[in-house]
Formats: sequence, structure tokens, C-alpha cells
Amino acid sequence: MQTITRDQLLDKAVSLLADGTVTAVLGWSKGEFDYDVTPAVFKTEAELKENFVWNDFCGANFSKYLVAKMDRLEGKMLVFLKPCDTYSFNQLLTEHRFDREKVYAVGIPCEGMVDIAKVKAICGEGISSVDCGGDKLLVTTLYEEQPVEVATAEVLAERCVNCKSKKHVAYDELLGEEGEVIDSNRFDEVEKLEAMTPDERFAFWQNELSRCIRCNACRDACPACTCEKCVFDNPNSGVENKAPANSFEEKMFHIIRAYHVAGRCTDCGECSRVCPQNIPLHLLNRKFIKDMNEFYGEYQAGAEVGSRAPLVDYTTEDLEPGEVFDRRDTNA
Amino acid sequence: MQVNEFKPLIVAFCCNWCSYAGADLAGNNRLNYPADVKIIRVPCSCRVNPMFILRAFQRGADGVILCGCHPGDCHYTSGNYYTRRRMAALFSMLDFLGIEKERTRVEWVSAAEGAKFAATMNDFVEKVTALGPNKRLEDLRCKR
Amino acid sequence: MNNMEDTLIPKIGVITDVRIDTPDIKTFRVVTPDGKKAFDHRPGQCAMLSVPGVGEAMFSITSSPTNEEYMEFSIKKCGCVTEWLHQAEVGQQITIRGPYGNPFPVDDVFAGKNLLFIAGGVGLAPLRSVINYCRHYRDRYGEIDIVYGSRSKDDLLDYKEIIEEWSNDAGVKVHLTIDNPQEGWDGHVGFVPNYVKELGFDTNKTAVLCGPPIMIKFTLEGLCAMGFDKTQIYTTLELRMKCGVGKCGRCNVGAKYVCKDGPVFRCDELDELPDEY
Amino acid sequence: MRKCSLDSINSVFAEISKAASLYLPVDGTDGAATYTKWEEGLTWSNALNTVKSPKDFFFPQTEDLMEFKTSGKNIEVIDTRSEMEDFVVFGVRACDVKSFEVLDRVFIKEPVDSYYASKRQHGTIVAVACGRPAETCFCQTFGINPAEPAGDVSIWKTETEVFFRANTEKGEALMSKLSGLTEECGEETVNAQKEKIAAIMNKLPLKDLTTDGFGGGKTKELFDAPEWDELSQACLGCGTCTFVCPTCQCYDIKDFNTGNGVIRYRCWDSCMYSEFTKMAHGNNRLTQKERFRQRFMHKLVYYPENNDGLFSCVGCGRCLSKCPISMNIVKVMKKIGGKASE
Repeated sequence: MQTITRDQLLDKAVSLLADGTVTAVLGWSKGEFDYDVTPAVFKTEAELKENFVWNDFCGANFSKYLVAKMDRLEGKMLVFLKPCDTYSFNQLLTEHRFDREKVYAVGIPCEGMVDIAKVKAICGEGISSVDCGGDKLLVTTLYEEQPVEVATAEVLAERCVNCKSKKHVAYDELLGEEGEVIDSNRFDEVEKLEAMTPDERFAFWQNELSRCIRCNACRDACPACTCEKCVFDNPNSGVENKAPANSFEEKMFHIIRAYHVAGRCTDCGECSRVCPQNIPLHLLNRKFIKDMNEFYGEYQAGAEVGSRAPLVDYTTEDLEPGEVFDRRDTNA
Repeated sequence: MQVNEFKPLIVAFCCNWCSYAGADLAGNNRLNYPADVKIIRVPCSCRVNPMFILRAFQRGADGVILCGCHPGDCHYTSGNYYTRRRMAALFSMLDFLGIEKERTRVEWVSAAEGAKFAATMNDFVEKVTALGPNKRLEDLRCKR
Repeated sequence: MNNMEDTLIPKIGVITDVRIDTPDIKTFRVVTPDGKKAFDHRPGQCAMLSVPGVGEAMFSITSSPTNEEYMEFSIKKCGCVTEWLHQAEVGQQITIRGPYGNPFPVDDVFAGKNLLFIAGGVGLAPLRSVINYCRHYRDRYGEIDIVYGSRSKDDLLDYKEIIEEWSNDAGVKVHLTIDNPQEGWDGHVGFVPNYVKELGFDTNKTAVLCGPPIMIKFTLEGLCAMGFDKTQIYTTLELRMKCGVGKCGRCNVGAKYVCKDGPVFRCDELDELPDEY
Repeated sequence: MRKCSLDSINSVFAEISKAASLYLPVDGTDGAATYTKWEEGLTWSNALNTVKSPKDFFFPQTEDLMEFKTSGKNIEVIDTRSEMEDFVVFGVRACDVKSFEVLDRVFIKEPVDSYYASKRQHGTIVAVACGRPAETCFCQTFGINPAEPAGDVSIWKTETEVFFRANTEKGEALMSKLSGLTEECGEETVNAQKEKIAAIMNKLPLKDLTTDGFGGGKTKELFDAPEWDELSQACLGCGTCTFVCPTCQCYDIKDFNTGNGVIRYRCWDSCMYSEFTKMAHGNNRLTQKERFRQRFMHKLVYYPENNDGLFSCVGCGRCLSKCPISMNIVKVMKKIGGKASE
């Protein structure tokens, strides 16, 4: 259950449209069911009133849309940003990927988004409605007479369970209460893997990555992946392959993908959210984040505009690549 | 095939200004290092894209070593400082995926260090030989 | 299994001659290793040529089916495969499969008609096959007019053949033009669409167009203004293709696949298709 | 009709496995079902369907076509195919069975794609009725009855029993091997289940979805519909929908240089990708709107136009649950088809 209501967001959007501050609103549009919410650009009050939604399923990170959506827009775009979205927003600004002047950012608090797959794992298929209220979801299915009660905390998306910050790092206007940066447990899973033997780790990733179908959703949803021409689309790059032909290519793709956003990844978790095969891609990103924090000092991509990412920076005292393992071996 | 017959294929990326000259010096001084090391000359260690390393494994390498100028001595002032960070991140990731950490290495070898070059290569080849063939980052299509 | 039978499995072709036509167009003569034509084709059809490791691409067969010894391909250097082919020497083997697509209706619709061929640049390549076919069976067709334009004199494809053979045939009129004035050129200067307007053809002809999209667009408008009906005008299209047999799904314009239902279309058929080519 | 108890289904699997590879949906570590080669110890998943469709068995995501060996200026072409062996795909849903018909019309049309055809020839399909369809199911829109799945053998699964009915010669052959493990039975239980399924189908949220307004010959009418802008605006251009789709059949042919030869292989391609139609001299679909439109026009207009009105969608609902931004064929059909019929 979100602390801020749809009506509050709607009122804000309608009034900003009415007074001419913005000419378009980037928001969530309702779908066929209660949970299949689609990002959309709204231009009129009527459109907003009919289709705008805000609920526990509004997970999509809008920052990336700002790169493409404003080219031909006259006037400003209103964009609603959850705390984690604001980090991506800043990171894109750092990289000069959109015009800040054309955006009116409204920060909104977020109590975590629900992963519908987790709901289905509990209630089964055939969900006819999901009612978000309090700290519970009321799920009606085609097969149960009575709605099933599910605790929201149990079905939160992984990234929200391990939320890193409820604080907005960028906005023009903030609705609701400002939150705090959270001392989360987001690296626990990475540490668990690090503690395994190489053989166990290899088996773990072999199992996960073998499911990859190379749909590129992780890349296309990623707010850090905004290259005009991606290496994976370049026929001469040697990695342009539309299907993972074997386990080498599966690994190659995922190493390169994670590497390309290393230091710029804000850990928004979109990659894992969109993966149709439930591959825990965020673990690769978090491994890089954790390493860089340990090797080169704490760094949160997107925390401020203009900061220099660890991989495009250096000091003369950096540790040697070989020492990476020595450190871990002595720590262990 | 018996284990002791295994001869690893090693790819060594060597920076033009220091390590490649170091390899030359090793040769001039008749210092031995295994012929299994294939040297690829690069303008700077920083030229080595992480993809090069993965591709070397794909094409049949059992170990990949990257040699550059000592930190502070880079011909282009700061190239090897970037290399150092990049490779630290990449090697750590390869290790995270369960790929043997002994298969990758970075070593700084100056133009005067022919002996170090030979010693490094001998040591690296020995370690990789002990590991056996690269099975975890192999592309079977390239082996048939 | 090793039965080697699938439309996707190509034959080997040998390049037996390379002719430099223009600075960026070469004409390749291709036969099978035993010196025969790889397969029979009809004028306007295409073949898939490939260089293993580089790629495969569709090219129109520029030689006439009446040539029973070999096939020719006029290829402009513009992508990976074509660039590679341009450095190929005589004796180089490539792979070839086909023929693909539907041909020009040379034996029914065109029979007994006056023909008007309009080409721009490398667009002459597919038309050369039809032109030579019609010249071979000269008595089956009426008057033949050929309007051909290019950037400069050096960019005119098959120049020698045009001057020495085509122009001398009875009932064949060749009208050449280049985009800009050039020393040593006393012919017409100007773009193809304008030249067609200047020439002002009778509408008792069937027209065949091929060239850059912009040329086709304006020439088509010009012909229609002259009173041509779209059912009298044919053209050929080109889109990215992989399989050549209407299965890989990328060369469609609306419900039509260029590789299978094309590349030859009558202009009124194109009007039925969405504007996506 | 024959039956066996659900408890003994593993011995049925063991029997089938003796003569042919058996693939069936098995739950993975992530909880989702995937077609897996059966071996002792694996259990048939209860999931409604797999994420990746069974088209993979006949039209694999990657498939080697041939190999080239070059020496000097010479080339040798080698057909690398080995003799295809018989296999059984067990537990295919009615929608996916229908998808094979859609693919057949593309691949087994002259010139026949022998790679696909030989796999079809060697594969036996055991289809299962859907006892519990999901909210994302809309197969009935395309005239598919999930209680009567086609395939070589149809099966119905209850809490305690599994019922078998052979539909084809291949199916008879398979059932004859199972004669010792199954017993002849009446159709009462199955008929009861069919009725139950029919009742559920009537409650599905997408039951009223129609194909009105689509079909062959609608190109002109629908191509320039203004709704495409709005529908495609959030599309990320990933290939999820095409890769989970059981009927998407576009492919790419690529060469891989192994260092001692060139393998020419084909792999799935997606019309959603920016370089799908890119040629040396340009691209005729430059915007995501054009690519998005191509996918749905192909399924709902172009394909039926070339295939006697058969739609290239079977209503399996995979794209509904897997699209990162929840844009899908149902939304397209409601928005564009609804308008056309007004």
C-alpha cells in the first residue's frame, strides 16, 4: 500500500497541466488487469482521469524514457519519480542524456512494489483482481470463492525488499514525506555467493544463465544502457548474436552487459524485474558495486550529478588486480 | 590425454612501450619461456578491452595475461592506471562466475625487465598447466 | 544425414571474370566449378550470393537467361559482402543459391508491346537482363526505348555494351543522361525524371523502372502526368533478406514478401501495399 | 480412451523414454517450468505452461545449417546434420499445439524447410487439456478449445488419474507401447472435466476478446491507424514478446568463424530489434512504432491474408505476463480492432 494516493498524483498532474507548467505527463496507464501497468505519456486531463494509475505495480523506472520521449515535445514533461528512479535520473543527467530544462520532476514516496510472479506463486494462476489495501493484498482468483489475503511484505519485489534508499536525490517538487537512505542488506546475496567455492559458483551461474533467451530486455529496460548504438547490435563487434548459441555466449553477454554499466549502475533493479526467465541479473551488478565500494571507496552512482564513476577515475595508490583475491583470501 | 601432456595456450597482451620491449630483451638474453605464450602487441595495456580477454578464451586460450608499463611509467601518462581498475573489476567478476582466478593475470613489466618477463611467463604457464584446459569459458564450436 | 538438400544450402560458384564498370561497380561472371550455369532463371529474378564468414546477400541476375554459359552480377560496393566481393579475384569461389522472386512478365504482358526502360545508377543491373532478353527475341516486342542516367559518365554501367550493341539495334533507342556537365560528354545533362519529361513518351508503352527510390518516385509521377496508367508501369524493389524464400520474415511490405512475391511489382500493386519500402 | 493412475505416470515416462527422448515441463530452481529431458527423479510440473514455448523443438533458438571449409580460393559446403532421432514432447497445451500448425504453414510450404520438416516428422506431441486456465488465456478468441487439445495424443489430467486418447498414427504407435501400463476406460470423467473447463472459459476476463476488425485485406484500413503511436510509445524494443511467442517465426542467418571453418547457423530474430531490416543502404523501419506495428500487423493481418484467414496468434498469454512494460496483443486488439468495428 502506497502512502500517497492516486488522487494526490492525479491532482498534481492535472493542476500542472492546467497552469501550463508542463505539457505532458509521464505516468502509468492502467491495463487489462490490476497488475499490468504500462508507462504512458498523458497530454490531457481527460486522458489522465480515465487511465492514470498509481498502485503497488508501478515498478517501471521512467528515467530512461526521458532520453527518447522529449525530442519533439513542446514545453515540459512532468515525470513522477520514486526514490530509486531519482538515482537513475541523476546518473543520466551526469551523462548529459536529456535536457533537465524540459523536465518537471515530482518526487513521490514509494513503499515498495509488488512482484506479481510472487503473488502468483502463492495464489496460483487465474488472478481476476488484486486489491491493494493496508499492508495486505486481497487477491481474487477464478478458482477460490473467497479472496486470498497476502501480506504485501511477502510479495515485494526483491529490489524493494533490499531497498537502498527512500530518499529522493533529485526533484523539482516533492509530494509526501522525504525518506532516508537505508542501510540495506542488498549485498548479502552477493556475499553468500562469494563464500561458495568456485565450483559451486560456477554451477550456480551455469544454471541461472543457461535460461537466458537473449531477448535483450535487461539492456533495453536499463536506464544506464542508453547508447545510441549498442555493441550488441553491431554486426562487427563479435558479440552481436541474437541467441545464446552456447554457454560461452551466455556468459559473454552477461559479463559485458554488467561491465558496461559498472560504476554507472544505480542498482535500480529493472534488469531483474524485466527478465522473463527470472535470472538474478542484479547480482552481477551488485557484485561490481560491492567490489568498487571495497576497492575504491563508497560510491553510489546517481547520488549526485556530475560525480566521477570509479571506472573512469583512478588514484596512483589503487590496489593491483592480483590483490583483489589476496584481500578476499585473507579476509576469509 | 594425460594431464602431463597438456600444453596450455596462453595469450599475452603486451604494451608496446614496456612489456613488448621486455619480451624482446628476454629473447635477446636467451632467457627461456614456453613457446605456448602467444604475444599480442597493443599500443597500451589500456587498449585491452575486457571483451578481448573473453574472446581470447573463446578462441581457445587457457590463460590470458596482460602486461603493461609499471604504474606511473605509462607512455600515455595514465593508461595503465585505468587498466588496473578495469582488470581488477573484470577479474573479480570472472571469479564471481566461478572461472578459475589463476587463468587471468596482470603484470607490470618494464623494457629493462627481460628476466622478469621470462619468469612471469614461466610461472603463469606453470599455474595454468596445473589447472588443466579451460573448460569454463570455452566455445566448443572453436574446438572442433 | 548429409543429403545436402535444402533451399538454404547453396551451390559453389566460381568467379570467372571481373569487369570494372564504374569506380564502385564491378560485374562478376559466375559459373559452377564444372563450368556450367548454376541454374536457369527468368529476367528480373535474383540469386543469393555469399562469402562464408562474411555474409549472404541478394543480388539481381544481370545477365539474360538467353545466355546459356554463365550468369553475371553487377554489384555496387556498399556493404560487407559487396566490399569483400570487390576485392575478389578471378578463380575465387563463392556460394550461390536461387533463383528467387518472380520475373518480369516478358512472355505474356510484355509480348508485342512497345517497351520503355528507365534506369538510374546501378538500377540498370536488373533491367539489363530484361533488355537483353527482349533484344534476343527482338521480333516479339515493339519499339524499345531505354532511358539511363547516372551521376557522371564514369558511373554509367555497361557503357560499352550500350554504345556498341544496344544503340545499333534496329528499333532500340537509347537516351543517356548524367547529373552534371562533364568534359568529354556531349549527351544530355540532367536528372532522369526530368529527362523522361523532356523526352515525352507516348503512352502506348509498358514502362519498367529501376533506380534509387527518389528517382522512382519522381519518374513515376512524371509518367502518370504524361498519361501512363499505373498498370503499365513495373518496378523492382529491394529490402533486407536472409532466406530468400519468404520464411525469415523481414522483407515483407504488408502481406507481400519481396523475395517471394517480388521483387517485380506492378505500380498499381504497390499502391495496395503500405508505404514501408 | 485409456487411463492410468497419476501415481504411475513416472512408469509411463520411463516406458516412453526407452524408445525416444521424452521432454516435458519440469519446474526449475526459479519456480518456472521449462521443457526438460525426462530422467528418473524428475516430476511433471503442475504449472499451466512453460515460459519458453515448445516451438524450440522444431524451430530451435539456434540451429547449425551447414559448415564451410575454405582453402585458398576454394570452398567446400558440408551438411552437418546428423540423423534425426524420434522424440516425444509431453504436456503441450492446446494453444501451443495450434502454434505448430501456424509454423507448419510457413516452414512446410514450398520450398519446404527440411530442417524444420524432419524435426516435425520425428516428433510426437502429447497434448494436455487445461484444467485451470489463467486470466491471461485467450485461446478461445482463436477458436481453440483447451479441453480438446489436438496433437498426436490428447490427455486429460485429474487429481488422481491421467486419461489418454490417440488422435493420429504416431499417437497410436505411442499408445501401443503403453498398453501394459494403461487400461481401457469410459469417457465420463473426461467429459465431466470438459464441462468444468467450459464453465471456467466462460468466466475468463478475456473471453469477449474478438478478432473482429482484423484479418486479410485489412492492411489499408489499419496500417495508418493513429492508435499505433500511443500503443507503441512505451515499447522498449526488446525481443521478449517475440522470443516467448509460440508463433513468431522470423529468423536470422549468420556465419560464425570458428578459426578452422565457418558455421552458418540460424537463430531466432525479432522484428522489434532496430537492425532487423537494416541494409547496407538504409533501413525501411526506422522507428519503434513501425517495428511494433509490423509485429501485430503480421500476426493479425498479413499472416491471415496469406494463410486462409488463420491468425498467427494462439492466445497463450505469454506476452501478457512477460512484457516488461505490459504492452501486448490484447491491448492492441482492443484498441485497434474495437475501433474498426465501431
